[in-house]
Amino acid sequence: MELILAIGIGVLAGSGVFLLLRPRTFQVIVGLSLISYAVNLFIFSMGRIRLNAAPVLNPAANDPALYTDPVPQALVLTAIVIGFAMTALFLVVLLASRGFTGTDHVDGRER
Amino acid sequence: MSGDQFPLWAAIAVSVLLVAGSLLTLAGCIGMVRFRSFYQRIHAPTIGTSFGTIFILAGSVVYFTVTQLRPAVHEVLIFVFVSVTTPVTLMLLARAALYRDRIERDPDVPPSKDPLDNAEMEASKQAPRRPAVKEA
Amino acid sequence: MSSEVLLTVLIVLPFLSSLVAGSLPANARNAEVWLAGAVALIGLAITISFYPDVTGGEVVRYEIPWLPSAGLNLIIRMDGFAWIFSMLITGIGFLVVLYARYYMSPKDPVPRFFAFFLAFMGAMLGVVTSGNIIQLVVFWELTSVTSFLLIGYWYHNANARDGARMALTVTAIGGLALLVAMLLVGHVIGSYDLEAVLASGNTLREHPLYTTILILMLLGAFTKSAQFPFQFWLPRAMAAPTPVSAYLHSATMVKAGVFLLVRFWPVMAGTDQWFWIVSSAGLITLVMGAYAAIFQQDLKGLLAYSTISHLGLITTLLGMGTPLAAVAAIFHIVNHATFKASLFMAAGIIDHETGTRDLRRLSGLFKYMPFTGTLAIIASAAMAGVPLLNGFISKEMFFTETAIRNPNMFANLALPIGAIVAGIFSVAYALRFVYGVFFGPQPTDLEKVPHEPPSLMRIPIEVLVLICLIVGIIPGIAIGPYLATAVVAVLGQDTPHYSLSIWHGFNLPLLMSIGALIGGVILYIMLRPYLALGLEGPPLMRRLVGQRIFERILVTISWKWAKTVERWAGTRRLQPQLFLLVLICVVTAWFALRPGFEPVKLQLGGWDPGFVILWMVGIFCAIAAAHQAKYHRLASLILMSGAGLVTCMTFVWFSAPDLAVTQLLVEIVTTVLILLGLRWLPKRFQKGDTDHTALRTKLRRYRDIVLGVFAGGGVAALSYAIMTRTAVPDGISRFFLERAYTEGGGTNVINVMLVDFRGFDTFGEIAVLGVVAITVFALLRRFRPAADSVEKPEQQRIQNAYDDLRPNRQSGDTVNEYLMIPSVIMQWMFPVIIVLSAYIFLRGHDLPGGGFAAGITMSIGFILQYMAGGTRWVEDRLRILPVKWIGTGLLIALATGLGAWVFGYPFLTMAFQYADLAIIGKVPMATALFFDLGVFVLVVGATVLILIALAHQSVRSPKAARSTVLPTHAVEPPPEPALETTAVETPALEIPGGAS
Amino acid sequence: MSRILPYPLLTLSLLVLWLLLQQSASPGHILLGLVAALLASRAMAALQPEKPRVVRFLPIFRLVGRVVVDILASNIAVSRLILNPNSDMTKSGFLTVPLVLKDRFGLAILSCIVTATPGSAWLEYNPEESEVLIHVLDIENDQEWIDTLKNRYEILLLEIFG
Amino acid sequence: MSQIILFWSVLACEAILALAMACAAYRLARGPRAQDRVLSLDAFYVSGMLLLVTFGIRTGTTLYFEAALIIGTLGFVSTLALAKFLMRGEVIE
Amino acid sequence: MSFLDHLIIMPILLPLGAAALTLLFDETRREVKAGINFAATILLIAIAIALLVQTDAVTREGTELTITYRLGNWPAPFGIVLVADRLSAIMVLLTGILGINALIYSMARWQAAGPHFHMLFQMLLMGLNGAFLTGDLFNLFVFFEVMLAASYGLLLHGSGVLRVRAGLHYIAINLAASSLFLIGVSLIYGVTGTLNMADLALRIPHVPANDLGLLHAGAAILGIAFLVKAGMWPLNFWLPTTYAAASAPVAGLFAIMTKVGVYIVLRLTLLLFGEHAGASFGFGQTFLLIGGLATIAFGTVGVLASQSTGRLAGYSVLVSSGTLLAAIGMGDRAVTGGLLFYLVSSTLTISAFLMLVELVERARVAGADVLAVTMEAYGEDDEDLEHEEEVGVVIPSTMAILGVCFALCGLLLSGVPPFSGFISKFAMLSAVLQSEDAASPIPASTWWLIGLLIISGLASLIAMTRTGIATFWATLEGPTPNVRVIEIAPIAILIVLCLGLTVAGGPVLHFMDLAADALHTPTDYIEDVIGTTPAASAGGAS
Ligand code: NA
Ligand code: NA
Repeated sequence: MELILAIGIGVLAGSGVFLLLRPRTFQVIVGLSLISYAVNLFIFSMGRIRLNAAPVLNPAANDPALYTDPVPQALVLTAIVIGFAMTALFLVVLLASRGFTGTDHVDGRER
Repeated sequence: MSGDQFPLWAAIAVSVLLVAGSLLTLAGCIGMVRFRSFYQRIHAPTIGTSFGTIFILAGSVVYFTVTQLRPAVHEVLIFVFVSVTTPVTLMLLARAALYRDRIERDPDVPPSKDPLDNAEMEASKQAPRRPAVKEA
Repeated sequence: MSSEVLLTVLIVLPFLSSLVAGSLPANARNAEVWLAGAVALIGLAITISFYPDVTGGEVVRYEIPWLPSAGLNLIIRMDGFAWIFSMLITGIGFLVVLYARYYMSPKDPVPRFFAFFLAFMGAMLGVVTSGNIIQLVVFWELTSVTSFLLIGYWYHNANARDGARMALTVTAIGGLALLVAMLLVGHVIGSYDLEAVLASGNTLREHPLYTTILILMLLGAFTKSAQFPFQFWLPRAMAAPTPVSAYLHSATMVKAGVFLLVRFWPVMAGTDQWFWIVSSAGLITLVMGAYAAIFQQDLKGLLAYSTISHLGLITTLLGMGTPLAAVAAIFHIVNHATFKASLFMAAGIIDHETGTRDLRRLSGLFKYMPFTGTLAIIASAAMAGVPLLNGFISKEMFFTETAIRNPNMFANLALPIGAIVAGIFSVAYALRFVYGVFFGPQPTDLEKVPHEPPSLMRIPIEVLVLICLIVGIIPGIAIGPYLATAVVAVLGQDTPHYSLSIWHGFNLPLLMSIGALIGGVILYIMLRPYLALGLEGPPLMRRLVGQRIFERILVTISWKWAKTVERWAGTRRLQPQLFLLVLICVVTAWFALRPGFEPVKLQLGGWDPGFVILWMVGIFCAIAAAHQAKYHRLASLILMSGAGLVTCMTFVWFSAPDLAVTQLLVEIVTTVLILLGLRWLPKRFQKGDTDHTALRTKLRRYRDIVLGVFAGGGVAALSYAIMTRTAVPDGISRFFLERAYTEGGGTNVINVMLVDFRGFDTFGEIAVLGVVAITVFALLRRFRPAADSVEKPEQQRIQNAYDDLRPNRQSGDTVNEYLMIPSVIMQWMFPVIIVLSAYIFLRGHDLPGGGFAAGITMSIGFILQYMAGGTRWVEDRLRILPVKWIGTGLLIALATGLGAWVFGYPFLTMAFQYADLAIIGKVPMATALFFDLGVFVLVVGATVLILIALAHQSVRSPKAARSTVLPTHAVEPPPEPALETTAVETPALEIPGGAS
Repeated sequence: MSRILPYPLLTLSLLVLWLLLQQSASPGHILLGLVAALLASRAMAALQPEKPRVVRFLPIFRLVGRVVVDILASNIAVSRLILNPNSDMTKSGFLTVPLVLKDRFGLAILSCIVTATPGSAWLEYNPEESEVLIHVLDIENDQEWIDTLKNRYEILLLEIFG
Repeated sequence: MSQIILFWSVLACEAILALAMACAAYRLARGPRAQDRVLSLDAFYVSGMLLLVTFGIRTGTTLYFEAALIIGTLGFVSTLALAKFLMRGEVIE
Repeated sequence: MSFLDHLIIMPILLPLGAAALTLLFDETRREVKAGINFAATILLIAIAIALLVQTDAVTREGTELTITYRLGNWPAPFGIVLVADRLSAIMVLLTGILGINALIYSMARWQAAGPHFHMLFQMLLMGLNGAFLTGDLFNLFVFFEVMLAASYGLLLHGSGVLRVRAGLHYIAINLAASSLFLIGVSLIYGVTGTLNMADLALRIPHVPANDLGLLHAGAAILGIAFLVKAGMWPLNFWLPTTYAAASAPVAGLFAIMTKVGVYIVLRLTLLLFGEHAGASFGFGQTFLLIGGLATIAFGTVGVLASQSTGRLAGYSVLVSSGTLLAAIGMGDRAVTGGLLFYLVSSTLTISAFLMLVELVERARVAGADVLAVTMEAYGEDDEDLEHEEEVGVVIPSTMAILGVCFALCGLLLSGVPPFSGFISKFAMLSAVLQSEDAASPIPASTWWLIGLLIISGLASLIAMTRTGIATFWATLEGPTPNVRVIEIAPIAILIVLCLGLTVAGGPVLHFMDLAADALHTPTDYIEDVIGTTPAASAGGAS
């Protein structure tokens, strides 16, 4: 399972990096989104993955060993929110750039 | 899986429901692959959203009712929402596809009955526009 | 007054009065002169008052703490040598002020002039009285800066600008070298105190860094004193007003270089390196300067090269390394200052009275200005080394030193020959000056009839020439004790016996003097026909113009090369920048990883077929999305959603329901958002890649794929490595699991962390969301679509045309029919989604959910209405004020956090209790809920604002950005459509009930 | 009444939704749910939606029954078609069905039923001609489709919405 | 016994649903038209939702239900937006 | 807890509250927003000074005490902790000072160039202060994002093709860097199980040998993210363009943005990889040294090659960053004091210069350009123009004052004595040299540092002279630019502060040396953060 997840993270990150380096703004925004999936999963994986051990407590049986590590999850949540905000911002900036320059090239001019 | 006290009949029922539901859903998705035109494909996913969903949710209801000793009704909500929203999506999508195909004069699609259609479609194509787009 | 106060006044007064001078009105010429003159005189008086304290090698020191921890305190240190320099600076300074009163035109804005002048005087005094070698550099650089301003005083003149810039550049280079030298001296000796440095000559000379220090120090001295090969800036500095030249290039600025050589003579001189470098540079300068001076056509140019030559003489003397030579050098410093200052002033008077300094046009002026003529002749004679004048004595001492038999060949041959040649040249140029200007035929093409200047303007020259005479005739009385004071201060116990009498008998130096005089006369007579040609520049060296070479080097290095290197080492394109970022990250992470990393053992087993297939699908989607993103945006977006869903499912799989829910909601909103944007992007069609550029593109693509593989592989390896390690046993997570319920009051640890344990993160996170929403809003207010996106999308145009053509239809009927049935369901989902949102909000603390998820849900409800009914339809019915919601949300969260202060707890301390309410029963009441409410309100506001601001672009009557290539950003938009500001911003806060 | 409780049925449904979501019918949840439902229906009122006018309620249950049975049958039929490697995939086609039903809600429900049934899809409703274009997977028995639509569903819907 | 039956059936169910997702993903990438992709995205989401329900049975908790519920309730919004984009070239007018 | 105990969190809460408050007012009431902004910024400075006094006072008594604040009353390392020592306090004060001056400048015209300027402005202050005060690695990420988000908004403030184009690059690069930040932080968490910086410092020496590589990889990735912000070559090509594109007051405020990267690199290298870090001691130092030197070199080249004053200013930022990074790379306690002095001095200078650039550009092509700038500020036909009167007095002898400011900026930037630019460079170089034994040869790195510092100063001098002469000496004709007192005053204030640093060099340097000592010996920091108990039993304050 760890291997599969790791490969998945790697592919998401790799595809994202490839897109990040492309000349069109749309490619970059898709790349950034893929990277953010990868990063979120990466952070998540730092807590070691566990099946069926959600961090919702059962007040009756409060043994920390029964639950997953909540810290990475909290971090991922913050990262998701910030990632969402940044995607929105980048989208609008790329639209504005396209509007001003007439092109969707990342440099604002065709090369 | 909680414990051995789970009754056999329920286990069998849940299993059957789950497998049946998932197989139906799979069948729908295979249809997505096999059907040749979009209008055929549009029939496929409804298998999954109708009885595929019903069976699997029923399995879930049985399972949780037995294990938690109280009725699990969440599934009903899922079913209601899925069966309300899926047709809406499909209708909008199908109508959009129809429109797109008509613009491109797909011979397999019934044209609008309106006799003016052809002339004005030409006219609208005179308007400054880029070549027809295959994609989005 | 105590000596401390006096010393402080000596240094500080010029700077303070500089500020005063600069703030006087432009026409305050006399006030400026009174001020500057008074400052100079006070300085002179103070200096004189220190005479008793510094005779016999005594030193007066005053230390003011400045940067004690870095070993840099201000030490004002007056010894004999500093004293004699201070005399020159203040004395000649006073005379120059007086002279400038008459020289400067009433139209000139003299406040600036005197401000710079006084600052320069202060800097110069600072240099000579520095008791700390870093402090010396400080004032040294200040002289560079202030002299730059003085030289560039007439900046409307291109020559002045260039001359000033060159002087600054050259002397600043030297100054920085000097700084390094001093830092190294400090490193070697362990102190920057001049006293300590002067006491450590042996340490310094024997240190391996000696040569480095020497070279750096000489760079400073040579640039300042215009020694070969840095002599070229000085003639260009002649563009300065003459008072400036008279001051800077006789007594002060250029003397700073030789001052430095003398100052460090006791510790640095006496080695082979010193001898070779200093004396050869000095000798070359001496001869070359004198040679070039003969052929100058500009009066001040002649004096400038003569100055170079005399400085070369002083440098040569210092280079010899013998105490007697040092005495001669110090003596010549003083002598040169007096006669050269008077000559510059005389040249200025000539310029002033005739309107030209060109030797080709000047002639026979003695008849018109006999007084000035006489003074200039005497001063020139001093410069030429004619007996009974001060120049003679020091020059004779120079000849004496060169004539001494020396163990090495260079000294035996080159020095005396060079000395005598230079002597001949100096006589020749002095003659040229005197004869060319004052004698010969009547001047013809002068703009005005020359006459004597105002007598007060002559006083400074008269004083100086008088000094030349007195010192030349009775040196022992006139200068002897003072010179001795200076010499002892430098040489201390090494002070040799020397005599300052005019007559030493008939000896070799005298012969050399006579030879030089006769040779000079002969040379001048021989050269007269050539000089009559009026050619610019000296023969043989005409094409070797130092300043031009320097300029060219400077431009090449500082402009052309810099531009090339900038282009080569940098880029303005985004792709290479991102490539480098990723590459560097991969490489550094790899290097960091290498030590202490055990390769991980593959752990197979525990395979979950569903999960494996799921991720195969996810991987497929990710790669396909990357593949399609260029030409098939919609496909790419859909595939990306696929990968996103797989990510959500993974969160579920590994027990993170909160993440799954949040990611899912964000996923939906993001898709809608990007779709809203797609409309404004250009259509893109697949082209065949055929030509040469396609190959490059392809190669770049392969390169990027390789980097992507490495980056992805790296991330995968890192995550695999961590996942297969056991968790850190004493990590912080246990704390949260143990206390979330008992002390945080919630069973959903994630939510308790978000609103309580790490509530501050959430606090910042909502701030980010708010800021981004506001930014988006602000940016979109100025949004201009590109020309080809202005029109409505093709589909709408066709559909509207269809409707318009039919009498029974209205524009928009097609879309209404299209949405007629679906919109019913979409509208009725609205209250359902609101209830769902409330549900998600409330259950957050105990089960997956919370303010953020609820907020996003709510905004999806809004967006659904916009999709169903259109912008106008919704905004006719609902008043949405997202900006205010953002503000309110932030304030709610803030207030919740601040609430804890009332109870004496830190910010964001949450309280919880199970409230036993009448009907409802036991209900957990955590203040965290209020915090979460703030989050909810903000998230709704921000998300809705972003989506609506974007959606609004379609209903505005958009005007395209005018052109893609407009050079400035001056093109600005037409006014906003009212819709934007009113509907989204103005009315009061209320959701429902806007309609009635 | 209408000002405080503009859509009583909606409010009630929302309350039920709330209770289903909470899986609890404690007084507290009823109270909370009521608050949520009231707020939500107030919000709905702002949108000024068209209200459905239900004349008779009983046929609703008959309709549901028929739909469930039909959908199950179609599920099997279509699945069989898909999974049978030799099945003929060319028999699908378009059908135009004239309708009597005009009520927007009725049409909405009808369209949902048609689309939710595997094998038929609602494409385009033409209000002028009052006819609908549907696509069916098995065009062979086109009259059967039209009959189902008109006799099994439309009649009931006409009863419900008058 | 019942546990074994359940274990295997749930596992099989998961695999089958994942396969269904794979089929949808195939159409997602293959197209050929945008409407095909949108359609398959919808199917993809529904299969995913069912997978979540199944997963809930496997782990025996209802914690994962919200995710399924949200797909069921709100998942259609993005598909809807895509459909409207195809029809009108714009999501919100 | 008394009010004074909450002082440390005020630099974060105050701007947030002010920002939120401005949102409640419509765009038409810009004066109110400006007033809120102004009041909040002034108050921020007061708080920062109080904090500075507090952090300094504790040491005067002989015991090092770092001020800590446990958010939510949760004990460290579990909850988030704010930590203030001298360095943090000075950075917060610096933020306030730059803020107030940029704000004053913006009130002349720029605040009206787009909506919600004041909100974004305060949010940037909040992000900066948060980054300077937090003691938690992930919370640092959050504040970085607040800061970046606000900086995006401010950079784009005024819109226009140049800003949007530069903004796209700036945002893309920073988004990538943020991803690296997350990967780095989480990897470090994965290895050590903690996020608190002080706790990390405690745990790093005990990281098992075969986890060390992972830890270092995390630190390296994290470091790259910081170095993008700090502007290290070759991660800094975006910077000159961005700074040149930003409106003047924004650029003036941005002067501290690179310093955040430098601050955190300095803080973390010394805290995590200092003398007590065991096997990890000195991690990354060589990299920083080489990168810093390369950055100085590149900045120097850019300074020389710049045609526009805006880019010249941008490259000056790089020189400053490079100097700081290289000085950090020296890893020498004595150098650190000088580098802190340099940090403050160069930030003030660059801020003044970045704001001055616009005025100078106005002077350069007076007339046409003024029109362009005004048009840009207001929009040709923006309604804002009408109720924005020319309140300030147009100063006479504008050119003279601009010239003086420009000259002083040039002297400060190029490190010409005796100004603070010189003092700080001298303090660093002197420390580098004095710390070496006089008998042993000077290492190559020291030579490089000396050489590059000197050459970069010279290059600045050459470039500034070139530009200054072209602007102030070579052009005489044309109307004098329209410059208002409230535009030149903030620049003058900043320059005067630099001059103040010159005069008060001794005490300031002493303060910086103490700050450096605390950085190099973080035991007290760690003890104060981890050691003390929270105010009461955590949790229930019902
Ligand atoms: Na019509
Ligand atoms: Na169907």
